[in-house]
Amino acid sequence: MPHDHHDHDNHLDPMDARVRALETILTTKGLIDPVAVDTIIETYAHKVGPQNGARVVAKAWAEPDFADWLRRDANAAIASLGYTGRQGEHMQAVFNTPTQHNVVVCTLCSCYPWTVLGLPPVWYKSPAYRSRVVLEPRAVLAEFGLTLPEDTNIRVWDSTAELRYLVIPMRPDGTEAMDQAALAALVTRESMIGTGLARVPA
Amino acid sequence: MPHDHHDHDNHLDPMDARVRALETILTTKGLIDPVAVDTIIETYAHKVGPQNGARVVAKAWAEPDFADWLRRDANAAIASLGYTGRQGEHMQAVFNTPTQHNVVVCTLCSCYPWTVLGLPPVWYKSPAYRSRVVLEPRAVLAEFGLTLPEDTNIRVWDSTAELRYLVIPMRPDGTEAMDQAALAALVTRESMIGTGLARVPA
Amino acid sequence: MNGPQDLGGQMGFGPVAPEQDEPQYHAAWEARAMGITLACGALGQWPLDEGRFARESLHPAIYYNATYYEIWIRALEKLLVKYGLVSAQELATGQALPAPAHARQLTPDRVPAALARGTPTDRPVSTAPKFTPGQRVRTINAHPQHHTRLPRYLRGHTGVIESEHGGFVLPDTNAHGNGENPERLYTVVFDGAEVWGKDAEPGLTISADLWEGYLEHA
Amino acid sequence: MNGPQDLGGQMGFGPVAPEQDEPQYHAAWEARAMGITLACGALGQWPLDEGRFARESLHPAIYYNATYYEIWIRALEKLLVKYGLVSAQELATGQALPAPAHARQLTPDRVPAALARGTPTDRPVSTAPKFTPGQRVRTINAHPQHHTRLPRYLRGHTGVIESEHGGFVLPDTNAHGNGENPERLYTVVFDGAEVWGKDAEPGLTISADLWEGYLEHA
Repeated sequence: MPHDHHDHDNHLDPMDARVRALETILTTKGLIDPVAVDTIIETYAHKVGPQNGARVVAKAWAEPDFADWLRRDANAAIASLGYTGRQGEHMQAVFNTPTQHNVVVCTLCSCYPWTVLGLPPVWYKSPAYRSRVVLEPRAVLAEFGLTLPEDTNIRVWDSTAELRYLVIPMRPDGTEAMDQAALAALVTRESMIGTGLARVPA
Repeated sequence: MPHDHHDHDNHLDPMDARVRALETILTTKGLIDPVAVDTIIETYAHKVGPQNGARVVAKAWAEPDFADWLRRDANAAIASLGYTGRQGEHMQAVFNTPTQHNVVVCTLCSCYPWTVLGLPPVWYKSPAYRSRVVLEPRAVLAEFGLTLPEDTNIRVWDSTAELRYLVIPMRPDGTEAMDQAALAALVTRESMIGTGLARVPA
Repeated sequence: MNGPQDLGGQMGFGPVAPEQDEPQYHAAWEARAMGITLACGALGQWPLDEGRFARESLHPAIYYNATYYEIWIRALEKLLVKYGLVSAQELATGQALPAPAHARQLTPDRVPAALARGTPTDRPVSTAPKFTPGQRVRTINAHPQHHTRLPRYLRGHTGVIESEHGGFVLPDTNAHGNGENPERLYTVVFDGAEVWGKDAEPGLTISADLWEGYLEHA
Repeated sequence: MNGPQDLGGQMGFGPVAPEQDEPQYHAAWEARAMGITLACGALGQWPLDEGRFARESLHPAIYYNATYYEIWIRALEKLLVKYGLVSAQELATGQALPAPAHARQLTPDRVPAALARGTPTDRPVSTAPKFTPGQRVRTINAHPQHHTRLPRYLRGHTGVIESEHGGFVLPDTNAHGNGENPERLYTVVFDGAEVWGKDAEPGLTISADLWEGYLEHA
């Protein structure tokens, strides 16, 4: 709405000039090193993203001991896979069940588990999602194509502090023979936020 | 804020073209008569404005029976002066006292007693006034240059329905010899909303 | 609806900044906008309640960037299209075919009487008042998507009935073509500390005019 | 503060409209904005709490018109000026005099460790927990002008303590340079009908992570 993000994809966007000017000033004044900025961008482009969370979920599906550890101490269990750091300092894993579906939001800003999911998508930070998912989650999930059974309760986790939530979706049927790499490929970003389910194998 | 109203005073304002086009369409389609629009504008430019409310206040100061009538049935008392109509269908008069100062707002839109005060000023309709005066009226009144004694209670009237409120400010000292026309000249628009007091004679 | 209009207690809008010797309008179009809005209202197609809903349903990014007369015009355009009086295409092109005067067009001669009459919204109700002055009441906790006049900052709070005003058209239904359903209206007084907690200014009371269905015995 | 960020239960923003195969950024400047914001954060001049306050104190008309990375950049500019790292004139002109590297400039070699370490905000507290899991609590009714993490839609409501997480830095003071004042943090679960009244979807519960001072025994 008002200015849609697609508008940004051109050189008339005043933010383009504004950010360029700011980076130049900060570099000139010795406050940042643009190579460090490149490295940060690279990190979230290739190393830290939803593929991390998908590995956590697949391991939890395949290894009951790991799932127990996740439940008891998500921070340690996730760190054991090497996923630690910024916006994932205090992780919590919440498990979907047939009777409770979990959905994560940050109504107050854009808190999101970066270490396992990377950078949040635009919709997660949007006023529409933040305002509505705590009031009418079923209506919001329907916009993601997700309609839950009427007797499934919905629990919305508002990330008001520094705890960061990873939803562990339910393991789809027909995946008994799959290895963890194949399982991880079924785990979408949306399924780890709660606006989707894990994919059913084709 | 964002676009300040002063920006509108030029022909680059897109609202200028938008309203012209709309008026043309409405006129072409027989939905409005531009002469009627002129007449409406004229009415609020010359006939209906805060001078009406000032006469009501002056009369209430000068005539205790009229003040009593205002208190009991503001609608009838005000109508007796010929002030009736749109956005003044259900009038209430609220009297300031040494212990209670009254302030009027419409937090939900811009409800205002048109029959006695005319069109509301920009600040009355602004998000700043509407959001703050119910929470921190003293801070807001200070921005109007009005600091009330600490032991004066403040009552804020939120115009959530169709009742319209006229504040009757306290009569200033040193006005005993004045006639109603002279008294009316002391009654500012702000004093009838509650963001000011009546003027003290020079 | 918990829309951009529901401003009581919101923060971040800066100082009020009243203007010295403020003119009646800040541009010529504002006068026309005011007059056009009233003239279109006189067509009788929608009640004021629906006009308010059209304004508060503007996207918050638009609502907070607009002057109030711009809000009026944007809402008026929506209503004209909704009621088939003007088409979206006519608004987009600025072109319309001439038509004879609408049966309820406000003619210049009728303006003074129309403005002096206004649109009273008091209505008789036959039921006895549920509350009497002096009684303590609690406002309901409701978050409807529809138009309502119980502001968010006064929901779920306890106040005292100060006066009862008889029946008035209920905005919650009237704004949506669901009937006038008049209910008794009460002035309810709230203590500032009840509404705002420890952040209230001392000595503050707030009142609002609330329909019977917005209230429960406390 | 009851600012534009406090969105829970607000209406009028339209559908969520998730984008199919959304790219990581929608313009090249967004990637730079992300990286610059993190690199400036590493200077250690302000905590994340203060960064959040700088974002939520943007005027609502700006906040709701901006994409999230624009919000970040506008807030970052405010903080850089506040802490004397960049002047308003430098921002306005785009011109600055060269200076040697800041003592805490984030160098490329330190990026991986800095991102992998993050900024934990758990802190030891010596007092016993005031609440235990299973207890009913009521959130306070407070409307501070300062930063807080008790959202407006959860104020004055009753919930149940689900878990206790030890001490965490208190955002209300830390955002304003008034100390970390760690307090115990609790996950509190609220029934949807308690929060939204009859307009709640059936079967909804909402939880939030709330500091001890936000809570009272119910």
